[in-house]
Amino acid sequence: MKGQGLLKGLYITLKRAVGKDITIQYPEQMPYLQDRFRGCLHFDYTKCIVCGLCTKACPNNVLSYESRQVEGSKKKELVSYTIDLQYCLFCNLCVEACPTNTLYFTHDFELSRYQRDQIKIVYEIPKEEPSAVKVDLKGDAPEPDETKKEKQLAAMTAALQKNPQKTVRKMVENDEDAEILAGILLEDEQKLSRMAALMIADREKAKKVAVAFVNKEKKDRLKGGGAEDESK
Amino acid sequence: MLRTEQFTINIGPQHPSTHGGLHVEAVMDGEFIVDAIVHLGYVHRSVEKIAESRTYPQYVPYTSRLDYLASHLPTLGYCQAVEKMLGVAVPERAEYIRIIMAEFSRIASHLLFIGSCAIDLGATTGLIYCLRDRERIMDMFEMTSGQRLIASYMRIGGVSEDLPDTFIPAARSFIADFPEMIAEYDGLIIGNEILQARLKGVGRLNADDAIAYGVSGPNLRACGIDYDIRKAEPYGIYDRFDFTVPLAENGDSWDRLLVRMEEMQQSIHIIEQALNQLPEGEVKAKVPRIIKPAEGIEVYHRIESSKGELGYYIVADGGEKPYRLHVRAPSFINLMVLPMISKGGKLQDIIANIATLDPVLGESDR
Amino acid sequence: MEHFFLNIAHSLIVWLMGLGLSSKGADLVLLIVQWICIVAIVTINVIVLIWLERKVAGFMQQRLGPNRLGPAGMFQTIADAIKLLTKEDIIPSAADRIIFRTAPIFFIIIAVMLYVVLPMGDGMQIVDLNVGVFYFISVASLSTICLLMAGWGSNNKWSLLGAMRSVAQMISYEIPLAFSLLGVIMIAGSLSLSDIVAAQNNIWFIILQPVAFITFFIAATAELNRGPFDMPEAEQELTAGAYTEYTGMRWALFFLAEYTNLVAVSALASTMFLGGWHGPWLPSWIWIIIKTYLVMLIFMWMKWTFPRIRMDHLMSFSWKVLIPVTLANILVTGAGIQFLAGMGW
Amino acid sequence: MGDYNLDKMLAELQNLMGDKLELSEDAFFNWIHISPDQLLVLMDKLKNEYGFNYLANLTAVDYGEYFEIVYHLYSIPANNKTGVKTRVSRNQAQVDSVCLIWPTADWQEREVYDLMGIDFKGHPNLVRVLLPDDFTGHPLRKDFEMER
Repeated sequence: MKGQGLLKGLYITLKRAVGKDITIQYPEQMPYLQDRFRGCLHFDYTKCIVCGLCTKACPNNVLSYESRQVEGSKKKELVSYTIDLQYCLFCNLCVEACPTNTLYFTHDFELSRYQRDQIKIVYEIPKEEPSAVKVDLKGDAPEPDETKKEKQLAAMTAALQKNPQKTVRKMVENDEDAEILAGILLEDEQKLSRMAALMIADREKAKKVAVAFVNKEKKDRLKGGGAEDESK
Repeated sequence: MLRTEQFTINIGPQHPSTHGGLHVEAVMDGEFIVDAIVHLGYVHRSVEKIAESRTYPQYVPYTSRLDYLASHLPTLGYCQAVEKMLGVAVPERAEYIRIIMAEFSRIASHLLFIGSCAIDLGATTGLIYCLRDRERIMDMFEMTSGQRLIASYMRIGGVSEDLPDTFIPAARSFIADFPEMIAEYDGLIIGNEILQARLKGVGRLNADDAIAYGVSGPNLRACGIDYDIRKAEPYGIYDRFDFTVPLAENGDSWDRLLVRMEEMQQSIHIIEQALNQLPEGEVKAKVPRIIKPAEGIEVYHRIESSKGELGYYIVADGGEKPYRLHVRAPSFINLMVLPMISKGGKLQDIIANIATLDPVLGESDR
Repeated sequence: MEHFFLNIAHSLIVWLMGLGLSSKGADLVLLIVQWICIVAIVTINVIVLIWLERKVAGFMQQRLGPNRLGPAGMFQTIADAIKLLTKEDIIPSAADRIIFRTAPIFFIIIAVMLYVVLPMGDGMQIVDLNVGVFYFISVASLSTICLLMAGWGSNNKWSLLGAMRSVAQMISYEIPLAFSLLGVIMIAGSLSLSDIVAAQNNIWFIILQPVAFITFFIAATAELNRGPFDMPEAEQELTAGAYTEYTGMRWALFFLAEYTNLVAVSALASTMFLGGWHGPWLPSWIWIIIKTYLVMLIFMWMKWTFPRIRMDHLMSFSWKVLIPVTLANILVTGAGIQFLAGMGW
Repeated sequence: MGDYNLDKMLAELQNLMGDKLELSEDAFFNWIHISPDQLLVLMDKLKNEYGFNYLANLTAVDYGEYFEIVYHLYSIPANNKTGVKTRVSRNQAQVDSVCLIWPTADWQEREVYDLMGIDFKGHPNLVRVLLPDDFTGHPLRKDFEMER
């Protein structure tokens, strides 16, 4: 009969109208990202052996680096590494080419910037202290200090919440301690925010505090463990 | 006799229903279309020239930007073309993964086709339902390659990574839910009498014209011509699967819609078989890091893309970059019949015709 | 509660007369107040309606719809209105400036004029015209001219096509619209809307005239330019039809008028077929609001489900289906009335 | 079927056209090399006598001194394929249009004209298709200078 299809359509939309929604509220509710999701390209300077394979693999000249000869040996070392993200095709060719997993894609997909030159990510490695990596996102410079600090704090807190172990790894001596510290921070929000603030303001102090946290926890555990032993 | 003046009206390049940057200059007599002139090139990115400055592996990501709605298909075509030049055999598992990905791409593209067909005719809600289901395919692409839309997943000699553990359950659950989705589109979009009245008998293309104009893919099969490259000239391992080629008779917009609906079900059928037969093993053949096909080798490799016959004509000069690469884009050639089938119709018909020809301007303009 | 608004009006008159105004002067002031009230109601209603339309569309499409500003996104429309107010008013250089500028103003004036005869509750009617239905239909058909003005004045082919479509469509659908109301008028025996409402004290006319209700509903959808009959606007074909060249507040006025028309026609539908303000327990003016919104929800439901019909199908549907059906309905109604009168009812 | 018929066809064509026509074969296609002045005769035969009704692809390659125009032909019911090549010199890049034989050549020839700068004689509407009308040069030629 004519009109049946119309009624069926009305029924379907009505059913969906009272049913569940499928959208998510994006900034509050983050989308679920698969493991292999290709977000922002990240460069882990410590692993780089300056082989240049990534720049050769890249189809669109996104990657470039400066290197210099290490005195007295054939080895090269990195001076700076630039990812010009605006030309990136997110094709994974550089990641596949890299022999040491220096390059990888993070899950950070919010890559838009207000200025074109902010898109460029430059990693500069000073010669003296290779441990203190300066990640210079160029666009951050002209911002007033206050907001910058706030942003840093927020970023650090987020990092701590998301991936605490990796973030605090440099604060303590070994992996085990890092794991303990991560556990503490995840449990206690106050400690987490304090640690985040300290890590930005004063690294040395943060390290001390971190060590203190870890030691206290270790002691507690010892006590707890001892009690358990006794009960056995 | 009273005579009215003809006037031209520019449908596009900025128009809600032109799928990107299509520009149709329609000569109108009131609401009737007297003639239509198609202007292309608004999305021209000179991919053929780019190919001449990229090495063979480097060009892979560019191919997925041709038909961005079914990005695995153009990549598959390119990789297979280069493999043909090199004589590389692809590992079994990779072949199967490629088929699965290609067919999912086809479904994703057809889902968007049905949705955009609905929205072009004014049924906004239909689009959202199709996008909702397409999203599940996009999630699967994200699982395997890390990218949702333009996944550069295939590589010369195989695929970039093996399937993750989560993929097969996701694919199986999609297949299980598919009949339900089809039922919903049938109820909301296909079964709607208004939509049927708008598509039936509109934009009729007869079989001889279709062949003469080089129309391919579902648009050709809607005219009743049984020609599917997956059957006629099987590439990859398509000869191992059992599927039928859906056909229609009239070649009008309605048939083009129906053929695609049926084609999705056949794709599901292929995926099911591929999942059942999926062997273990390597996913990438040993291919030298620097690919240099011998001088003078040239290949024309064509695949059945979701839009039609997608061909790559590659000429090698012995270097690591293609000497010449030409893409035979199905959308480009399918669009050629748009003026023919729209003449004499009404303004609303040309919108339906554009929608059912299913051009992708990224591919057509290259 | 029932006489809340009537009491306010009454005390206003008493207060004005107390100030020394003659009764005619007081009536005049009251009329002005009533006009202001209509404009206020229309505006507030549109704000709610746009929000509702977005929500309905959102829910049907399994989205949430606006939900950022205010409770459940209620203030989204207000924000949009502010945005539109602050937008640049662009008039195309080739446009017929006077016609282009006045079209939206006439459109909204005509839309507001419809409210004069609508009974909003027991005794709540600004003017009880004895040809109320006739007035309504004739004023509603005037909006065609405004769309034609907009289409012509824009000097844009899309706009002109939209305007021509709208004229053709409205002329064709005016007839079944009027014819389907005739059945009701025949039963009620009056063209006055208050009489028609009074006649539905016992039984709603939707039960006596189901066919007329359906034809009225279809014709009204076309008359309102709403989907699936939104030919003049036709987003996907004519970009925005007659409104293509309009920006900012002028465009918003068209939008406002469209929704104002929607409310008016829905209110007419509930008055003519759904018993008007009749209803148990609740005050009469709440009943009419409820009924009007129900009718509007059905309009929205249809718009967001169906594809747009083709222009020639639309015309042939009107002339070949709706008009014969409505004519037959009139015939059957007349025969029925005579038959029942003969039976001594 | 395919191969036997194809060989027979090629032999017949060779007899008919003599030295105007050269045959070659690679792993994927049987190529018919034809001089440009005989192109239309050959194409007409291929379509009307041998049933190659589907011109899948038409393109051109720049080899420096000459351009090679390549046609990939298929016959849809018989599922045969063959390729045709013809060469025109760079100085006089002109060839007959096959537009009247296969209407599909219309836009494909326009594209070749647009990007490679080969003139197709007898084409009804030889204007640029992908690039803007006021563009100068033909980008797929090897001597095209890119700005950057």
